[in-house]
Amino acid sequence: MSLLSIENVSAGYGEIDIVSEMNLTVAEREIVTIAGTNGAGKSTLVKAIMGLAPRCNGAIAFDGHDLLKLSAEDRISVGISYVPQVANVFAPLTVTENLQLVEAVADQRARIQEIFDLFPALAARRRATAGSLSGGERQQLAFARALMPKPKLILLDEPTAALSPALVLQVLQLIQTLPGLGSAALVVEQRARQCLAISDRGYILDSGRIVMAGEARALLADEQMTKHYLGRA
Amino acid sequence: QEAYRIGALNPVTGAGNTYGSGMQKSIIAAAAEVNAAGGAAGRKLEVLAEDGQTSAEPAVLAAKKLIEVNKVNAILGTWSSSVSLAIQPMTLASNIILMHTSSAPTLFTQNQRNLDWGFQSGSKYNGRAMAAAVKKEGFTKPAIMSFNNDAAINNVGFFRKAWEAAGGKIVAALTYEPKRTSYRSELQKVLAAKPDVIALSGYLPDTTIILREAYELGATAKFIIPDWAAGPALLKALGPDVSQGVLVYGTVPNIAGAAFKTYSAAYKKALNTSGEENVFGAQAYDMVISLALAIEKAGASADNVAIAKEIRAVSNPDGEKVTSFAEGKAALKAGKKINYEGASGPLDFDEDGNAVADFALFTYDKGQYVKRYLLQ
Amino acid sequence: MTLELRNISKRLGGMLVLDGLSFSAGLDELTGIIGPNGAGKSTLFAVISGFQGGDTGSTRFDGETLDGLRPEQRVGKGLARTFQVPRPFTHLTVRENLAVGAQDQAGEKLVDLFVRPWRVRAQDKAIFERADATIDFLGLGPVAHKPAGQISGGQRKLLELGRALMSEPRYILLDEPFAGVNPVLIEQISERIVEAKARGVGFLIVEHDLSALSRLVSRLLVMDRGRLIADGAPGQVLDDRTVQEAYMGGVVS
Amino acid sequence: MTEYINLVIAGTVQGLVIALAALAISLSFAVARFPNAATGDTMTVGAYVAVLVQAATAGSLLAGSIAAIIVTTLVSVACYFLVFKKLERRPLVASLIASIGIAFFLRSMLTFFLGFEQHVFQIPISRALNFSGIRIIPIDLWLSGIAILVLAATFVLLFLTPLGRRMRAVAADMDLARASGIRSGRVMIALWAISGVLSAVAGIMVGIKTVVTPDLGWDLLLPAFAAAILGGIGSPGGAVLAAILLGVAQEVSTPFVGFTYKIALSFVALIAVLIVRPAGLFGQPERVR
Amino acid sequence: MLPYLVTIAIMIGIYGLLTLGLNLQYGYTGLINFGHVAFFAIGAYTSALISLAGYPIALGMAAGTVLAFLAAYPLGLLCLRLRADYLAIVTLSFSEIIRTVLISEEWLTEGTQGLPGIPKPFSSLSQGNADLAYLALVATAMLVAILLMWRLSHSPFGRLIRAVRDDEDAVRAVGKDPAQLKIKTLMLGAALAGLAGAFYAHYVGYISPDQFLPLVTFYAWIALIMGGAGTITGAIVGSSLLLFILEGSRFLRDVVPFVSEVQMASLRLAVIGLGLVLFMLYRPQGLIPDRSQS
Ligand SMILES: Nc1ncnc2c1ncn2[C@@H]1O[C@H](COP(=O)(O)OP(=O)(O)OP(=O)(O)O)[C@@H](O)[C@H]1O
Ligand SMILES: Nc1ncnc2c1ncn2[C@@H]1O[C@H](COP(=O)(O)OP(=O)(O)OP(=O)(O)O)[C@@H](O)[C@H]1O
Ligand SMILES: [Mg+2]
Ligand SMILES: [Mg+2]
Repeated sequence: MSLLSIENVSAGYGEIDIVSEMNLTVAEREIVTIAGTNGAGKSTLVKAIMGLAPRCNGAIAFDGHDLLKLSAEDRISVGISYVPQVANVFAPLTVTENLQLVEAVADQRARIQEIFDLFPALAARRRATAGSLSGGERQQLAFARALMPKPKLILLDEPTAALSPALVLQVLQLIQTLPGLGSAALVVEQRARQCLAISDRGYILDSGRIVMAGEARALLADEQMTKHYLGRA
Repeated sequence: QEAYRIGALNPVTGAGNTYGSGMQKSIIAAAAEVNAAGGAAGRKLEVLAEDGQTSAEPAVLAAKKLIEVNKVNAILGTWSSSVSLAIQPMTLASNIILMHTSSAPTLFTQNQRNLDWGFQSGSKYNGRAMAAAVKKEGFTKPAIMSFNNDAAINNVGFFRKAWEAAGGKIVAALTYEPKRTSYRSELQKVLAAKPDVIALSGYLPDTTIILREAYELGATAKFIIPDWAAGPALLKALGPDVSQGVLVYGTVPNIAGAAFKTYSAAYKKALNTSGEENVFGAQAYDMVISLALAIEKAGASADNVAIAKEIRAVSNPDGEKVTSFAEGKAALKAGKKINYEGASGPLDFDEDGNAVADFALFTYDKGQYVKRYLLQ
Repeated sequence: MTLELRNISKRLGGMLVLDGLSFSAGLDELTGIIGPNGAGKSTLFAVISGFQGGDTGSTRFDGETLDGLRPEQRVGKGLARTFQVPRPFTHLTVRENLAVGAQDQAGEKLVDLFVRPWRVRAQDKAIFERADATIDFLGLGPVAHKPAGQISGGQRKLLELGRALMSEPRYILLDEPFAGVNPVLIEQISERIVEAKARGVGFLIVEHDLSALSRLVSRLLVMDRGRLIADGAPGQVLDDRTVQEAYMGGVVS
Repeated sequence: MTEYINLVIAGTVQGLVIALAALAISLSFAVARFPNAATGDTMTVGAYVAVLVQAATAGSLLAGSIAAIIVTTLVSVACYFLVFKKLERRPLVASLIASIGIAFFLRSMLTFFLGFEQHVFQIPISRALNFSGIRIIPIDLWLSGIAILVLAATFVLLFLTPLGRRMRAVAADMDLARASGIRSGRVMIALWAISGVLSAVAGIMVGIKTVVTPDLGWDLLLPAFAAAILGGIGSPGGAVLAAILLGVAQEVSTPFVGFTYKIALSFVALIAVLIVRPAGLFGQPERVR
Repeated sequence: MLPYLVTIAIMIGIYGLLTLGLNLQYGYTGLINFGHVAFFAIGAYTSALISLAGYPIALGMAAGTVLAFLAAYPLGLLCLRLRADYLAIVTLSFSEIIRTVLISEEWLTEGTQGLPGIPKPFSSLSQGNADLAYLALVATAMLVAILLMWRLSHSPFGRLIRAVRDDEDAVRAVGKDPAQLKIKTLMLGAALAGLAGAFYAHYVGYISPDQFLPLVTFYAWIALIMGGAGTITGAIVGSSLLLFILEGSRFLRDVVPFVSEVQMASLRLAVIGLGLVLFMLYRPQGLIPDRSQS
């Protein structure tokens, strides 16, 4: 049984479908990468899963819930976390307040401390408003907030964009530890090579369709993939 | 016979809303009375009402509609000077009679063909009456507070003129803005000059606030205010203690007169409140009656200029006093000269076309509104 | 022919974000800046481009001082920039966004608009031809007529770059041009940057994608906590131990 | 000297009277992201309900106030559900114009059923306390006390409770808030309810100081907006402080500029401050990087 | 009936000019100008005073337009750094300051008494024909303004001011000064408002400060939004619709006979209020939507 299963999903903003006839699954504790050209519809797909795309048809099942029947807020409470690609922190709130917003945790204070241990850069700026953070610091904060409720599935839209190499490594390592923490991850990434390296499986999107799917290792080895989507190693 | 169409252009909304609907109802009631008596020179009166919104631009459009669409012969009951001034060029151009309760002096200088009639004793008379009352009450150090609009400023302006002409001195004067939440600093300024009386020229809401705050601040000066800012509503707002001794000057509606009784009954019937509360209601009522009498006198085929010429003839002294349209009509039929004594006063028009009324001084005493004496 | 910074400091919210920074970069070169997140790179760009005034220090561009000039005046001198978080004109189409980037348009002046309409028309035609070429090169063809508020995150980055190119500057500050851009496209863009350089346009590039950056630039500056901690050829800089510690957590990728 | 102290007192009281209105505006401006022109007429509704209920219950101001708070809260929340919620994603001007429409509608309903006559609260009118020329009117003390209390409560709610945090999060980015599992709908209801409560209290305060007429709230809209902006949107303390500052500046200026220009003066002060601090006294400026 | 319709048409033209100016400022540039009535007032008073002083009406109108144009300059300078919504309140305040000046500077404006007897053009014609001629004049002005707007909006200038509406900093980053652009559009819009004011003064014949309340600004906004911001036809359709609602509700009584005149007035306000709300809910982009704004 897969944790998330997307069947025949089409989604978009206006009349035309941005993604069409998608089929995709994520199993429990599995890391899945989505890569593809700019404008292929990766973010749109993730938004559709979260209920943030204006239009979405098909079937999305998650952990026994029919997601299309739930509002965006409710999808969070059934155990999905989401880090958008842009605008992913609450700028006027402090770093700590950003984390405190996640209230569905048993011992919030302790959990925030754990998070700060994971992200020392954030701990150092805990009283700063999120708006004053650097690009990379924001990215960490957004990731940290998504981790707060210990979700079953975490949707990451380009989590390493704008991060320094050290942090990229750190984030990838973090993603790698997610299965151990009980979470699965669906990661949209342009650093597809590095991301696939830590993933179980991957999907490649182009113009709203899945052009290739399979084991991460197989994708990495594919010549065509390298030429059209992944770039040189 | 073609009906004589009257446009009732009253301040139903806006600053004059306290009076507008009463004025309109009075006009309708008076027209009904005239029609019941067989119409004026056989012509039925037909009333078409519009809301002037106490504001020039909507009033202009409303007047345009009355004139062009409804083809009215007269426009009655414009209240504020700004409205009257704005529509006067239109009424003059179309030979339409305009009867208003405004006081702007320029209104009367435009009135070469005697088409315009002011039923509210203008600022000149108000100011003089105020000066007379202040003098008679024995005050020597009056101060002035005026609401910042044309009518209020003119009232106190004429008060100052009359007072200073008689050798008096004004100790302090200021103009205040409408719609403030407090007039404390205004009062502070005026009271610092230690006046013994404050001539306050405003409207009900600001007068309420000012009198209340003056009391709270322990002011000892008396206040003298116009009747349109007074009445039972002020008493209700202030209670007997604060209102005690506030002086009110105003035209004496002919309360004892028959015209007032008819008006008052009609007003009560239409609005379920006393006609005494609305000085302009009586004036609006009188507009219709005197107009109808003038029509009666001028005859069914007379045009507006001819009709307007007869207004003085049916209202001013030196004729048999009549107090209703029916009475006047009968007297006219009998070939007599008549002098309509209206609900709002004797209704004698001066050379400008402005009605001169009798003024009296009233006051609040132990929660009662009482008339003190007539002013000369 | 240099961009020269002398002793630039900037304090923001009680933190010394730029700490007496000085360097000079050739206007016909490709220079890269790397440094940990929060090192002050974007702030440096904001100061150079005039969006934020520095607390101390001065900036000279090709021998002329830029101090006191407003951002738009600096662009007039030939110094353009992109934003790390793209800022497209959301209600304009992609094509129009690019057109706005072109400099000295007669049609933007009221007088010319009415006095010399033919000139306006001819110029606008030329501008759109250039815009279309830029669209082709950035692969934005499918969204060329879409309002820029409706394009994807990566497309916005490309548009940001395209708009800066449209102003035909002598020198461009690129703030993370590759973040979120498809690797294949990164290679293409890199080629274009090299081409532009051959035409005499210089770049100062902030980028975290080291492999792409080091293939591109001839010189690499490393920032940490508002200071320069290394400066040199990419290979040499990336081997530096302090750099590795400050930037790459001691690990070479 | 006493003259000036009295002027300062007069200004402070006037400031406090509009402070709550400014607070209501500032709050909904910050979270719902548009200047709600219906705030004024919601205040008027509150004042009317209070004054009528007081008259009907033999002078109980408390009963009047409670009824007013209930009604304005309902009105405010209803406005959200029926109108503002549907306009959330539209430009600010759409909500603004709609709120002007609501303002007109509320006022028209009041005048339709209640006419234009003025109403007054039955409050004992008492002489001022006199400290060698410095006069303090007892009712002003009461009003100030209530204003400060309400302000404190709002402050606590906004900055020290999870609800306040959620509210600020929704204010910052409604989409992200939803994507983070914050039930923005509930937060908005809370917001509009609070704004309704504040409007009621503000309306009653104005009504007590002045007289209750259909224009009561609408006429205060501009000064209240000015205070909210001057304080910096999203800064409740700023709104209140700015209201008092504007009030004091107005009254203290009267010896120099007179009683007509004093109103203009507060607007001049507003513009002057905004030139120096474009985001208001306590607002957070946005920076470009 | 016809003369009444002509009057309405003239008022539509006057509001149309006012709205067209606002359209340039808000519809294209995104400036939330809530002080439009200030320029309307400046145009009206300037033209009235000059023609009352015996100079030709045409001179007065030109002066009114130019003065309104110039008066926008300092306001523009003040407003440059302000956030859009703050600008709304500041401009609103500005219009109230102007009104206070009109009230207070009696030596010039006659204060609250206002200026009666403002000369009308074409006074040699009969009243009906004079009105028709006036309408032709207003319509011509309107046509010129429309052509002007069209040229502006379909040009690189129009593109640039729409860019300013979206993101000023990005405009600066491409080397253009948003401040200059905002000032220019503010001034041009103000000039149109000034011209509208001049037309108003000479048509109504009497002006006083209380004709220049913020309500006039709101009316222009309502017209703009109902018509559709960012389009030229929208401004005209909107002002027609505005007058239709304002005046049409006068005829409401024929439909609703059982209410008093006071209640009638309340109902009119209710209709206007409700109309606005419904419009925003169901036709938020206006009758003539701007295609770039989906
Ligand atoms: N307005 C501000 N108030 C307080 N601190 C600020 C402000 N702006 C920036 N900072 C801080 O200054 C530091 C430098 O920020 P800057 O954006 O320049 O970093 P950067 O080097 O571009 O980082 P990144 O690679 O993550 O984009 C950061 O720590 C940031 O939090
Ligand atoms: N709000 C929107 N309205 C209309 N169309 C949109 C919107 N957002 C995105 N699109 C369109 O949908 C397509 C896919 O966008 P999406 O953001 O899903 O791409 P993506 O695969 O995430 O690309 P990237 O890697 O560049 O982020 C794009 O071509 C874009 O034009
Ligand atoms: Mg994306
Ligand atoms: Mg940066």
